[in-house]
Amino acid sequence: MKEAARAAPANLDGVSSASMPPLVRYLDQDGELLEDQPMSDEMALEGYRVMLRGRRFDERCVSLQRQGRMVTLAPGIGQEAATVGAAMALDSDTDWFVPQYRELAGQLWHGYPLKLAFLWHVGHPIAFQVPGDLKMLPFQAAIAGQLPQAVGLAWGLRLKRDSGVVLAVFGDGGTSQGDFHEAANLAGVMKAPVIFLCQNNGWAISTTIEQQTASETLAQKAIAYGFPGIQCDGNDLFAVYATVREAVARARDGKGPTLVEAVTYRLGLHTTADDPSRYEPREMHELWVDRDPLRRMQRHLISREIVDRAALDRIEDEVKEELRVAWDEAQKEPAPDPSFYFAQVHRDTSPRLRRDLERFDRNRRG
Amino acid sequence: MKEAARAAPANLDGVSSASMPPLVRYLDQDGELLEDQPMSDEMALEGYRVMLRGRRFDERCVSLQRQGRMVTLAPGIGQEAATVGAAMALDSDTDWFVPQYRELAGQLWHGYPLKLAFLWHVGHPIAFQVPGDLKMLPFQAAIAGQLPQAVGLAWGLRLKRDSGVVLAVFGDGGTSQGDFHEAANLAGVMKAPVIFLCQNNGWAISTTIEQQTASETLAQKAIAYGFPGIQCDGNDLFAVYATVREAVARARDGKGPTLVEAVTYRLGLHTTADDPSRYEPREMHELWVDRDPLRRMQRHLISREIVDRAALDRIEDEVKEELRVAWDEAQKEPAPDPSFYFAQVHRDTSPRLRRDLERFDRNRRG
Amino acid sequence: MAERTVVEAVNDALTLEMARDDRVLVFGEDVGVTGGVFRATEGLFTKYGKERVIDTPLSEGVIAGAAIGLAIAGWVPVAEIQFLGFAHNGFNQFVDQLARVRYRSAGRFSAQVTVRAPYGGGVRAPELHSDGFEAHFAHAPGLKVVAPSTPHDAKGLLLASIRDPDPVLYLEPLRGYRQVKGDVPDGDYVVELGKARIAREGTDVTLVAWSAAVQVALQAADDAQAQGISVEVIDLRTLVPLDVGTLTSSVTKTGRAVVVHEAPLTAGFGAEVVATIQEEAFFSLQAPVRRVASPDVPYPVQMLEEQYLPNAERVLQAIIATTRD
Amino acid sequence: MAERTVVEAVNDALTLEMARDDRVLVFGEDVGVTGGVFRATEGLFTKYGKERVIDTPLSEGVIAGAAIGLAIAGWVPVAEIQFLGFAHNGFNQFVDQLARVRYRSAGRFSAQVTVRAPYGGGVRAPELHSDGFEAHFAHAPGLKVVAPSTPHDAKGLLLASIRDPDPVLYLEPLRGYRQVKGDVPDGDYVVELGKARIAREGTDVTLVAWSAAVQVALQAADDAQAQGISVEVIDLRTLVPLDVGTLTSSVTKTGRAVVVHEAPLTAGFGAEVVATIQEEAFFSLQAPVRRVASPDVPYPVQMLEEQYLPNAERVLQAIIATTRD
Ligand SMILES: Cc1ncc(C[n+]2csc(CCOP(=O)(O)OP(=O)(O)O)c2C)c(N)n1
Ligand SMILES: Cc1ncc(C[n+]2csc(CCOP(=O)(O)OP(=O)(O)O)c2C)c(N)n1
Ligand SMILES: [Mg+2]
Ligand SMILES: [Mg+2]
Repeated sequence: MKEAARAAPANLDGVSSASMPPLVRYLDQDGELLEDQPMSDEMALEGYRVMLRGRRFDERCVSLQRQGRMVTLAPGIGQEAATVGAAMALDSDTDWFVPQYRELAGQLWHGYPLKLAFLWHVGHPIAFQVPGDLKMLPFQAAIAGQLPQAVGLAWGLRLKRDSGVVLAVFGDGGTSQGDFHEAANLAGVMKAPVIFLCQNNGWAISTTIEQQTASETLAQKAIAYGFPGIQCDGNDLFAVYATVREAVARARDGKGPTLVEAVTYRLGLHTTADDPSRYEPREMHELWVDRDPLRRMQRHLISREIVDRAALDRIEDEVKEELRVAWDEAQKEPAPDPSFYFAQVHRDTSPRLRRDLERFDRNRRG
Repeated sequence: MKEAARAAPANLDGVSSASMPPLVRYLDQDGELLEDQPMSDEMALEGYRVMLRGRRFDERCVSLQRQGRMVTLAPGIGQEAATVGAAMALDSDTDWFVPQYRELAGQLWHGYPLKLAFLWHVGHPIAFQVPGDLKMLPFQAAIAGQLPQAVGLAWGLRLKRDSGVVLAVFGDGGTSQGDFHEAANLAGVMKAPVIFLCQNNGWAISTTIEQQTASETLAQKAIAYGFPGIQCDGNDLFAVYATVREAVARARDGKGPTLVEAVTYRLGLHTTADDPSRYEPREMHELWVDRDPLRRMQRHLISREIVDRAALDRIEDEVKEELRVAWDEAQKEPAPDPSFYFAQVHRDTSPRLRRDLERFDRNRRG
Repeated sequence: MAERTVVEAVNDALTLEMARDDRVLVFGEDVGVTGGVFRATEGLFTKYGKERVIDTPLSEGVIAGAAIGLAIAGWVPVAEIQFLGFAHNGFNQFVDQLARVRYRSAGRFSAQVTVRAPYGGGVRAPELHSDGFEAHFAHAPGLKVVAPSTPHDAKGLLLASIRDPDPVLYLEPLRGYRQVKGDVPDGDYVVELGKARIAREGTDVTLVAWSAAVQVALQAADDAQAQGISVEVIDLRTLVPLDVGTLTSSVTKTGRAVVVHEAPLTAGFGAEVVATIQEEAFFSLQAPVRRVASPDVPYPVQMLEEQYLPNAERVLQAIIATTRD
Repeated sequence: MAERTVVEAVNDALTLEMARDDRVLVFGEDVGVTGGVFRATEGLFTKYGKERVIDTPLSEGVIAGAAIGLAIAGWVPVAEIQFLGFAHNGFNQFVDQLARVRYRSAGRFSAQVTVRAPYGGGVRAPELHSDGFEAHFAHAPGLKVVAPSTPHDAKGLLLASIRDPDPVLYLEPLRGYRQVKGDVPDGDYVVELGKARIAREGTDVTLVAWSAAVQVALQAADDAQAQGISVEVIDLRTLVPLDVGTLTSSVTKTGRAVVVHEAPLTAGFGAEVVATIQEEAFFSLQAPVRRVASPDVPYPVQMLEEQYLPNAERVLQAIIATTRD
């Protein structure tokens, strides 16, 4: 308690406020580098490749969905720099990626296979079985539902003196949920090595950020939990990477969580069941088309002569081929057997479930 | 989005922070006035009287509870300035008081009758039936459960162009609940005329504030919701009054919510089922005994010659008498009939409940 | 009278009631400009403006909780939960607060609140979007639970729910939203809460269902008829309060019953129906009451969905089995 | 072997298991220095230190949710919810997340998590502290629900719960915490999950109960005996998975059954027990299975508490009525 006397301010407007660092940005909209490139040229190129993979994957899936060959899905178009940049700051050998549902590009960088990504969108349960020892939790449909788990995981790693950190991704809408609040608060208390990456893509379905919260930035919400919050340009791979890298270092150092707000935009649909033309102002969309993170990276790669146009075209072709192969493989995956799921409710199937499973099997047989 | 280029800070510690107004305080620990008294002498004396009423009520109830004549209860001893000061800033004709369970002193100011207060602690349901048209919600046992309701109420008043505002009281522990977060966030968006009064009494049962949150102050949590947060000395009636008065003015003006953190201390038990000697450092307790809000007010009233010692004694006697009368009356209240509650599940009792009620009646008859 | 889908009937009721009673507020996630993710609130924002049709932040708890305060302020809130499964996020506000406003205040306050929520599976939605946990809300004293299956009842029951002085959870059959069509009177009418409907008369077996499962039941009843079994189908329409009388008289007549629901078997609302039937009509029963439900497995992803949900074939098997006991 | 109360038995199990398995973490509100508001975790903080015995912030949702992450990190979390009623505040983390870790990850992850929660009424606690909504958690595929009534079972079932590879909600009878005493073996032993216990043998009526209601049932059985009715009392011990076999063989023998629970009647777990009994033993049943439960009223404040809860007299009435059918 500060001991000085002090009358109540006559006007409370703005008496308290956030002192926030400026938005982190390395590339301007034209791909001009404003700060030192925070990674090697090879890494930059590799990051670009994965962003492109995410973009083309989503485009492909939207089109397959339109043909009735996929279930409702939520493309991450326009947000590839945010998720890939963050993933690049992790060490996939030690660090965990905890997704919501719109960060596939980042998950691809971390090691999630394209084939499973396709299977996710045909509604195959195997997509939720994060393969091998890949350090990743399954996709999460309940907004912010993964955050308490991410914090528990980070807390658990710290308690084991494991050097791993956890990247937990969620959206602007997620900040309104109690789960976000309770998780962030616990993370602060436990100094859990977790990075909360909030992809502020401007929309929660049709709900604008102003309808979502009166907070000027989402990053400043970290002040409520006693750890740093910082905004970065979410359409700038370097900005996201450099910011999350610092947050990862901090977490690994035992200093606790960071909230990183990646300011980006959902260039596609909320999901394939959504029609943004009902609510999205045209000009807003166009403004952000100009800020496309992929194009920005292309300009940078060219202008810095990291690659030439021909090389970019080659990468396009390679990505296209990868997707073709992965989709082919995905289609070869046998349909899941109902027993697949019955067997995974508990380790030891209960008598009631065994009875149900037998009924299923009987029905199938005849 | 700020447009300047900016590299990620090399060290994120403290990059973002709260800029908060200093703690509001009018009286020092010895009751010396440091700022102009923000209310008339009569009002100050009346405030003192209600604080005393709350104190003696709680003391009486703890002792009755020890005699087995009352149920488990949570005294507000030490927190009377916080709750009475806040209540004094309301206009009880237009404004609502939304309690948790440890602000009876403030509720007494607002108009809640002593007799019902006693009945509350004998477990009589009538205590939850806020009488007449007193603008108050019932006590709330679920931590922070009342906050979404308080915000809905404030939003509803604003929508009706009603000039009323809502004071919602809760504890430091309450800030960890999702209900607090979701309510505060909605209040910010709706510019709801609500004052969140957080009584930071240092403890949530045995849990310290450091175990509760890593946030330096609770007031700064308001930054997450885009409205002002401010700390005041919760053991200083004038500080709480003056601070909440500004918050009320702001709310009435259509400018929305304020979070007021009243820094106080639970001088008594968490509840009569609790034993603070298991966890409370002796020195800490003693430090706060010295900061007793009641004694501070007494010193002020005397030193300013608002009253003399004899008058204070007279007030003691009057309060004692009031309590005696109210307790006598409370004891005359007939025990509730089970039908009392059956009738209040729905307006129209369902057939199943009617059947149950008949069974009860039959049992009672013979 | 016009042919409408269920979601159109819901929209019709909302439009009508907002015009009739200017205390009615509609709010929830995406109910405003875009008219709701299923278009149930389409057109309301344009008609009634941003003060009465409000997009809220993404929080189910505060939607339910704020509704209480709005009701106390004198409004008549009609809130939307985008998918019932997400009401779990604010479950305490539903069960411990909203349901108990009258009770907790010993009669001083009440909550004339309706919470609408589409629910149930069969539409190939992502995980958690198809969950059908009506039983969680049925076990919450103070809360009424309504679950229509037809456009006609959807409109009449929604109007009754909004006008009910106490809180109502109004469940909309996601699978029937656009699939089920039927005649809906144009003007104002209510279907009384707490009254089941005989969806089809029969003499041999009573089949009890609600919400989207009613269509499955009717299909199974047709199939049974083809095998010479006459099935009476009861559409509960309201789960709480339960229409014990209609259940009892039907089972007294048929002597046999089957209950069908989408939710997992254990502790599903079917158990309540069975327990009630055997309490009230035990000596008429010729056979145990059978339950056809989903297994005790969380709602699966899309490729396993079809095998998970009770279908007409499984219901038919249960009907046949019950006649053979 | 020593005579212990239920809460002592719980403490015993925790102390033992923390020593045996250093992956076990105990956390929740006030479980540390003060040893829990009911002293269930007394002594653990001193013995095992602040890394393994942790006071958490006041949030039930994050207690359940963080437990998932801790389990994935390789720990064995034993979390405490101070009063079961407040688990509603994090209900989504229980039902949609914790219960489904294995399922949602299609087998990659699992959650060896135990959540302990005292529950039930009869101890003159404030509103919401006495709520007994076990049925909400029983209708959550993936979650096991355990509810011992005796000190012996409390210890053995808690050890079994902690060692179970899947999440268990372990309910402690608040009313029996210090009232019910019994012999508890000193060392390590488990009581298998999913097995009911015949608390008293009898031939005329089967009486089914769990948690604190078992004491009420035993009292009623004594009273019935005095009237010449021989009652078999089944203490379910585990609600999910339900021990169908023990229920069935008892009812096959007695032909009559009564189920007693504290929770409100409608959609309470008693409905599941009734539905199951009549499914499995219909042709042995001589009378409808009766339920003795609280009315469909929220748990009342203290002065009305006694009349609210099922007592031995009401159970006895139901026993007598069932023999007269
Ligand atoms: C708890 C919960 N409530 C509601 C929904 C329905 N829903 C799905 S996505 C969505 C909007 C999410 O917005 P945001 O968090 O910003 O993520 P984005 O989709 O923009 O990536 C909503 C309301 C849900 N999935 N979970
Ligand atoms: C949602 C919920 N969880 C747990 C409890 C049990 N409980 C009662 S009081 C309390 C501590 C509250 O602390 P705080 O909010 O600081 O208020 P104070 O008692 O200090 O006034 C707890 C954990 C509860 N009543 N409600
Ligand atoms: Mg978004
Ligand atoms: Mg406190």
